[in-house]
Amino acid sequence: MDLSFGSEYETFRTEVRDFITNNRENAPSSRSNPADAKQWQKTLIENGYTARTIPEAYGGFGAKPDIIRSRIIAEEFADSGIQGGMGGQGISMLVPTLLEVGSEAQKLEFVKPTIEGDMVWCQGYSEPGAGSDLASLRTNAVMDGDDWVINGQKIWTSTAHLADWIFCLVRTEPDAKKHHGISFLLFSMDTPGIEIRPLVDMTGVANFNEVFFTDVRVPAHQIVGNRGQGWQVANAILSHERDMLGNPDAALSRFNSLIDLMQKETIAGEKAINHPVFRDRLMQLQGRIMAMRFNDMRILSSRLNEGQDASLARMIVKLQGTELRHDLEGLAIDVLGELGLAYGDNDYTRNNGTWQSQYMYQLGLIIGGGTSQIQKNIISERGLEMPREPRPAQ
Amino acid sequence: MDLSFGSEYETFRTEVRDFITNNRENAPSSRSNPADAKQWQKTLIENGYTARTIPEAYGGFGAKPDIIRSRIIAEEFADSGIQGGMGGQGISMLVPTLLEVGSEAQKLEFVKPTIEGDMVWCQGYSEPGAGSDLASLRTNAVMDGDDWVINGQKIWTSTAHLADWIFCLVRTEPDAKKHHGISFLLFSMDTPGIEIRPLVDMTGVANFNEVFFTDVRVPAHQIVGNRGQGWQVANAILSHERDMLGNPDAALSRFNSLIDLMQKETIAGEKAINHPVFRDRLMQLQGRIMAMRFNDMRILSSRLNEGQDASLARMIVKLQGTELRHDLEGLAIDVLGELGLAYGDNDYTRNNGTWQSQYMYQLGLIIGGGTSQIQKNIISERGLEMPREPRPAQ
Amino acid sequence: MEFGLSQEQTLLQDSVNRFLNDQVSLDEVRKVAAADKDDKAIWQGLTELGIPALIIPEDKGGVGLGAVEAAIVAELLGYHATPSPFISSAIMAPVALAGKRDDLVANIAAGTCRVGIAFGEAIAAKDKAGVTASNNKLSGLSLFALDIDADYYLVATNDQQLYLVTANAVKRNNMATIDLTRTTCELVFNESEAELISTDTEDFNRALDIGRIMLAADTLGAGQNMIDQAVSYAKEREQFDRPIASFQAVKHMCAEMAAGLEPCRSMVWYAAHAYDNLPEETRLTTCHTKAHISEVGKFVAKTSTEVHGGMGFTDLVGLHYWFKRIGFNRQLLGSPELLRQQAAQLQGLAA
Amino acid sequence: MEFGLSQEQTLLQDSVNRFLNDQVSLDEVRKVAAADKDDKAIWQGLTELGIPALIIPEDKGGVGLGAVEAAIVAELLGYHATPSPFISSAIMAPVALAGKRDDLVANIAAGTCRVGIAFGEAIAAKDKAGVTASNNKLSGLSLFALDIDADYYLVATNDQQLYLVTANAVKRNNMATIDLTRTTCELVFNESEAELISTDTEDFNRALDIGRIMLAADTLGAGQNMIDQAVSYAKEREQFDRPIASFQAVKHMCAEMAAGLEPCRSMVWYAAHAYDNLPEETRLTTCHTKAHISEVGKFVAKTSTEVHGGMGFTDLVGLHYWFKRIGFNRQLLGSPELLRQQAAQLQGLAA
Repeated sequence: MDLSFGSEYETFRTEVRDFITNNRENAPSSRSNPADAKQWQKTLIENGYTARTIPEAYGGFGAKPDIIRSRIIAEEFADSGIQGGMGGQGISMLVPTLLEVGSEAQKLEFVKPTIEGDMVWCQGYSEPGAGSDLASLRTNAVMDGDDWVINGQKIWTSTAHLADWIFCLVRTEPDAKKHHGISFLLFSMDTPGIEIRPLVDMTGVANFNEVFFTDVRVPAHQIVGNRGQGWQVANAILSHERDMLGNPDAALSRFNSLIDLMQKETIAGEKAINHPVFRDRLMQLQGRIMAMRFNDMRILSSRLNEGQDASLARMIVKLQGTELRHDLEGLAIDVLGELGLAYGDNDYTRNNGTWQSQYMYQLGLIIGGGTSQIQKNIISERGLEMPREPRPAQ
Repeated sequence: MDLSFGSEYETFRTEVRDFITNNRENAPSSRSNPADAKQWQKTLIENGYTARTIPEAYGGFGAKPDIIRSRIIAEEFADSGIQGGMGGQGISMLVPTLLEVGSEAQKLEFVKPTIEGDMVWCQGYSEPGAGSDLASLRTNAVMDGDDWVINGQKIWTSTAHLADWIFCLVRTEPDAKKHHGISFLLFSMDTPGIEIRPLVDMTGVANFNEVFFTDVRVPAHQIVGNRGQGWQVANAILSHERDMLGNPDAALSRFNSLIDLMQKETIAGEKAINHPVFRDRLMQLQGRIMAMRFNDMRILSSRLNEGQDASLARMIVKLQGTELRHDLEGLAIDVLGELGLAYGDNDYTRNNGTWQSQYMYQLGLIIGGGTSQIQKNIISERGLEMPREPRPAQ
Repeated sequence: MEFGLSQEQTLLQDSVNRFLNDQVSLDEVRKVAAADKDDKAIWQGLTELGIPALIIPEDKGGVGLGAVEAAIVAELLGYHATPSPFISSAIMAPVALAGKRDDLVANIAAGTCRVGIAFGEAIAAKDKAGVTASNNKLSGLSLFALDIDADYYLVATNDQQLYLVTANAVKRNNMATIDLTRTTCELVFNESEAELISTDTEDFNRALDIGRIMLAADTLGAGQNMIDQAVSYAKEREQFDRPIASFQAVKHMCAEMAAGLEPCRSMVWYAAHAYDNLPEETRLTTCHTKAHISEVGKFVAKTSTEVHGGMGFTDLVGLHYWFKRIGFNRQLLGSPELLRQQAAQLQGLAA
Repeated sequence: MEFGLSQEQTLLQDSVNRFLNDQVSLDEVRKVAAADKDDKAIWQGLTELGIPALIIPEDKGGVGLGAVEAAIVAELLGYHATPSPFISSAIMAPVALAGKRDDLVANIAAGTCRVGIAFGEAIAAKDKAGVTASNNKLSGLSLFALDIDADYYLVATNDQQLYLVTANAVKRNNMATIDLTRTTCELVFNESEAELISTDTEDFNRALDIGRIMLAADTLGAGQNMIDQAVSYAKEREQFDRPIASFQAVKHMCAEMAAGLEPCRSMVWYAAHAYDNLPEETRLTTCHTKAHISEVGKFVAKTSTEVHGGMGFTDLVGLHYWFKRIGFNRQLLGSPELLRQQAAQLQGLAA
């Protein structure tokens, strides 16, 4: 066991810190204009603090993959409170996909503008009828001359209203088996026939959208991979998306806020932290968070050290992490008693009402990105090698 | 709502109390000899305090069914602490079955000696390979001359070592569909070819047995119902058996013992009842017990008052009641800390080690008599009308 | 012995249910939640059914029914996520005002007066809030008082004395909560004129008891609705070429919800029956009823949302109105932890 | 950065595992549980592998490894439900006796001496029990002291001072517990001659910390075994013409167990690593590790038994040895509630 990253990496950490100190004033805030944000992104790419391993030919920094350096960068930017590299589904999901299976022309056309923030993407996967069973999607594309003509509907499309382009799964081979009839298309959100409707969720905010396609025409070459290979194209990064959910660092940060809250709030004149029942629940959560943080270290270690298997440790993160967060937010509400009800336009909300909104949002995450039930299927089938559900007799 | 039983029944209650007061000295204790116990049973039958609704022709008291009178009898005997009518699977399960579907000859032959305690029965249903899927049982009986010849194995046969006779499910029609190939046989445990092996369980006690049959010959007429009807014969009383599991009155009595325990025991010098976290868990249990007790009242009421549907209320008793008891016993162990570990030959056990033995035994009940998983299938399918599991494709 | 609803009670249930089915659709609830409407039209309709008069004695202009009937109505209101001042104005206020301000009680029965409830600080005073009385004047602050549209407020001071104030005599500010089907407000008292109703804490406690039973009944109804919606959605929704209701995981989630909630129905009935008939059992039963149902309700709210998958998380099916209503009922007038602590105290098991 | 087992650690794991696979079959466990045998032959075998010497420094005749290696061994002992005095004699005692009685430590390493642990009353004194010292004589009573066959006992007084007594100097009575794979005893001190080992409560605490980590590791192993048994049984057992492992309810029960237990492995590793390297993190991590794993273990013990159906309840498959071992580890040297209270105190969150 060696939990340090070693002196070479500590030197790198110092470099990152120095960069942050020296460039702090250029970092955009939430109120900066887009141009400043893009300029900052370019600076980060030039210094290798984002798009780090993307080849220079496609606009990246071109470094060798190094998980520890990436982690140090993430840690230092998070600690400093200044903005790191841009996120979003284009950068986190489409770019890795294109780099893996895109054509040379697609890499040259799309990667650079995407990582530089000039091209914002949204994702068109889920449909109202295709959730857990994503491969049953029905939005279809039919070849007409040199164009695909798309009709159908997508849902859970976050940032659709801000996106320039969409990467989208559509059914192109209606006669093939369901997983083999799908293709992966890219097209502009300005294409005629696209309608976006905001999708308000239980938190009261439109965190997502529905997107409707009516005879949307897309040039034939805007396909990634071959016809009918869309499922395979999408799948590699789907599991990557799942890895992002249930992050224990975020839980730890919320836990610290909860301790602060319990030290401040009173229950009938007594500090909440002195309420033994709530304190016991708080400590239970701390134990769970610790377990998930160490589990996360093990996953990191397995990526650094050949021969360390942490596949089961990875598989359980989303299931455990989202339930943990939901419980954590729920404890805060219980601690607050009637005050826990305050929401929206109410002077008495605590932490801007995030205990309630996160209590609900985390329930959304328990459901989204593969429901807890799907996660348990995966754990039992892939992790424990238990048999799949038998196919029903017809 | 009227929670009283009315004056007619209060008069009856007084009669029962008077009987108990006047006959208390004749009631057997656990150390009485069998003859005294049988004499007491006869006295109870003569006075209508057990075998109450069984016709006089078969040795019973011959009263009209009256749920309230039965309940008053049960309550008063329980309160007085003296022994009520005999129990056992012969009296509680076989006799109702015979009364419903037995031949006149069978009723005359078996009911009287059974209710008078001269004929003790055990039940031969489950097999090592037939648990949740009881109908897949494989103990078989083949007709040879005028006899059935039985080979196979039963398990979970409580009191097999004390029983005179057994009522047993065996496969007699190997070519029929599985539910239609079973017959219900009665035979003496003295029949050659029966071997009994005690089955020690996790509590360390042999609460059950395995019973092995090798060429056991049983006269053909000792069948209840027709060949192949055994499943239907058994099933009516199976649901009756389930109704007995999860009884909230027993939980209440254990809860009261737990309060006593927490008022006596100390944790590092402080009374356990003053430990806020344990006290909160105690109160949670009290709430759950209350809910189940009132649920039980509703079930009783539905049997007294036509048109009151309490079918879902009945269906959930076993699931909820056994989990509740398991949790209750578990709290006592937690409260006791290291002392909770004492078991068996240890001067420091509390309540004779029953917190541990019941913690385990109640887990056995979560599993036995239809596992919690089977209960949830039943609740969802019969209670909520959700579809059955589809048959797997072959 | 009859522990179930009588024919009259079933008739009441049917008539209220029919009204709510007709008049309180999800669309209607949405409008109130969006503040496009208030609850007055609904309350008017319920008034025509005699609901505000339900538990008020006949000689005071009421219908003269009891807590069981009130619980039946509360359950239905929860089932339909109905915006209304039922618990405050029709139930808690008349209990406390009976024999003290029978004129007002008669007006409540007639539907011409709404009385809000400001008990929060007497149950567990929040930081910087609290109400004190001096010479029939109130000072301080009460939070999450029920009903922004009330004409009067029944206010409990920190030491659980009851006062009545007119809405005009206080500064009243809307307090938005997660549950937009009910309204709560901040009441600011500044030497506000008030009428002493009772210094007997038992009067405060009786009103509180029945309020808690009503919140429990509301959660029972809301939870039942969420189970019904989940089961029905699961039967319709197909994934992997079969209704998700045929997956054992989904079936067991629904079974666990039903198994948890079903005994709560008996618990609410019993608590309400005890309120009217078994005074020595009332308070303990009430504490446990609200605490237990709040815990079951929390499980049902989460689980039924999960059964709906992503749809449960959206506003489209509106399931969240029930989710939040259950959340509201849990915290208001005593959280589960507080109620269990009180239950222990009532039995001499806690100081 | 490497948070995983090194090649040397894996070799250790393999060799101990091979020994336990060969020598500690379920039959062997049964014999010890039935008191037909004691644990001495097993301990002799483990001694030949160097296990009692594992964490004892090389210059004291030991192998000089650390808490991580100790946790690896403890996990395996739990996995095989192994009867042995490992936690008391090989781990807690050497930690406390190092530099104080190095002669004894050397004997422990050589396998010629067993030292039991009597810490219970210093953690939370039970009614009528407790140990006090005066002029190097001990009086009082200690319950559930580890190891009935020890030659010495390391005893913590009520005020957490450490004394060493020889087994002859005390009255020792067997105390049966649910877990028949380990032995505990009642020690009656009556002005018993004792040797003062330390008045520094930090010495007591260091020994306690590593003992707690070992119990957590033992539960990790026992829990893993129960999951492995459950999964394997579910794949073999057929009901309704299919392996029960193909039923979603059974699959999800197994998935929930695995999801709960898998992070516990990292937690044990980290706590053990912290014990050797991160003194400022040790105690809090240790408290949470034992508390958390005890809760997960309780769930795994129950759930894996359920997956086995009736067979899980019998003695036939012997699953209950692990069930009880997990139960034993939960209560000994600090129950989860006590540990969470201590965790809060360590952070200044509780008095």
